[in-house]
Amino acid sequence: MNEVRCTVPSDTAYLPMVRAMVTEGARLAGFDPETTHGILLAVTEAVTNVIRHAYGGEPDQRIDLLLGTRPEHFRLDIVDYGHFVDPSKIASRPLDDLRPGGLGVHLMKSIMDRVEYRPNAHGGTTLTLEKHAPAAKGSS
Amino acid sequence: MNEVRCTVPSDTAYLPMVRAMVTEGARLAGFDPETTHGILLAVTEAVTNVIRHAYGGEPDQRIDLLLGTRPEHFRLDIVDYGHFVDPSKIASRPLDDLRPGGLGVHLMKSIMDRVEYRPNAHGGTTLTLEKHAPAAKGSS
Amino acid sequence: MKVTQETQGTAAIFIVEGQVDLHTSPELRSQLRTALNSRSSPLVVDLNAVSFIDSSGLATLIEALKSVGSYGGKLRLCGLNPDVRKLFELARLNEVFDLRTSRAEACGP
Amino acid sequence: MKVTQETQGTAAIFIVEGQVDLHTSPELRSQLRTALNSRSSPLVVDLNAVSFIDSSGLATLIEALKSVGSYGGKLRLCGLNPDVRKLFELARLNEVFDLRTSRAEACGP
Ligand SMILES: Nc1ncnc2c1ncn2[C@@H]1O[C@H](COP(=O)(O)OP(=O)(O)O)[C@@H](O)[C@H]1O
Ligand SMILES: Nc1ncnc2c1ncn2[C@@H]1O[C@H](COP(=O)(O)OP(=O)(O)O)[C@@H](O)[C@H]1O
Repeated sequence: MNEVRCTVPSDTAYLPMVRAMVTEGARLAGFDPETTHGILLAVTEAVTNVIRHAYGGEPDQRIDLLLGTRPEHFRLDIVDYGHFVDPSKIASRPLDDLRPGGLGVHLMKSIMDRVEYRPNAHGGTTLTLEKHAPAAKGSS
Repeated sequence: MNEVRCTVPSDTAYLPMVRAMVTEGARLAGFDPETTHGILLAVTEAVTNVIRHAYGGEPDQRIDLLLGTRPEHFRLDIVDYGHFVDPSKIASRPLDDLRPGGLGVHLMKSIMDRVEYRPNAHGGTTLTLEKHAPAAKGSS
Repeated sequence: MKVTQETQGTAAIFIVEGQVDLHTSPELRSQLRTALNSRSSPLVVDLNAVSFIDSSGLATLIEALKSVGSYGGKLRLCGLNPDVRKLFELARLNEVFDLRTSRAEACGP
Repeated sequence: MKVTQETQGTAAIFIVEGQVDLHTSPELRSQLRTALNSRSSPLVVDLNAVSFIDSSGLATLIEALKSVGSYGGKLRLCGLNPDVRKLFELARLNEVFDLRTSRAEACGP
């Protein structure tokens, strides 16, 4: 067992707690501060999207986080029980169309090595985010 | 739902993650840094005792943490599935008997407003730690 | 997050500290709104003490950039640490915003 | 946690940084052990950069205090921030340990 499971409310007030947990997960995996910061950004975008899009802003729904901790590798599953959307329709705006919003998915995909949406059996979506340590990237 | 649930392995490597979570919980409750630091100490002693005494140092057992977040009030339930001990036997050494160890329970009780051990239905122990914000203490 | 307002000449300066995310960006937006309503220029946002900012923070700044443009004013950002600068680059906003190296430079003409 | 060793005259100085808990205190213990084995005195533990220390850290220091006493040496602590000092008070160890205000003072005769 080297996994941490966490359930947090779909409330933006808990975003700093999610980042605190993820920071420690990245530290256990041995990541440098710069890579850790990128992961924090990707995870924030992912959880924010669950709150806004899967739960329509309702703050009292459930988000499950499964954090895998092994050396040189970060993995987080973000599980919601909300509104499921065809993953092929989840995409950011074109970057040259300057308007507020529409950047989150682009940021996640730029930063992480794996961004994968899957429907849950019981409804809702599981989003898996993965990142290899920069040094381990070439060798894997 | 303003509760966070977390399951961590009974491995001392996860102590900083537990503290990171608790720090954010205390921040949500509006605690000052000094009170927060005391809570971190009490929680560390409690989780360390679960690892050492309830699980005999086995690092791959399960510890459940239930963190209640409401203003001016901190509450953490620490649930183990290990070796249950009569709560009346859980006590630190006398302080004037100078030897390494035997301080954890004394520290928890000095710092927190409530330290309560209960047997679980399914085996193991639940320890509840509670702390009121210093300002709210008199008024409650 | 904490936002402190200062003025220097005609410049309205917003000193942002801490974490900017969907929980805190509405507060930043409402503070910027007062300066936008009084058509201040330049609007200076000092990000030096920002430890974290996400796309909701960028959205707030893009909104302000568009509003300031509507009355011919200027928005300038300063104090971007390497992590924050990286975010602007990933979003290809480093060319869109007027990024200055210091607050003094951002307040100038 | 990180422990750096220095010497100054006969003093063996241990500069401890970060979090001392059951996960990290064995490393502190094993570093102190080398100085105890060579019967150094005074042993100085500088806690100035310690952000967190728990009862396993205290246990490690009590152990060292007893060992150093066995050969007539001295153990001194310095750099206790208010949170750390509070822990020593709660455990009633502030009178048991020789707490010094600065590293220089702790290294003296
Ligand atoms: N968890 C989700 N559930 C449902 N739809 C989502 C989810 N995440 C993203 N989407 C869809 O993908 C779009 C792009 O997301 P994103 O790039 O983060 O920008 P924004 O959320 O600002 O619109 C969203 O507008 C939404 O339609
Ligand atoms: N979670 C627990 N399960 C079983 N026994 C415990 C637990 N916590 C504490 N104890 C008992 O109480 C004693 C005192 O604990 P403590 O004051 O933390 O000192 P120490 O753990 O260093 O002995 C322990 O030695 C142990 O016998």
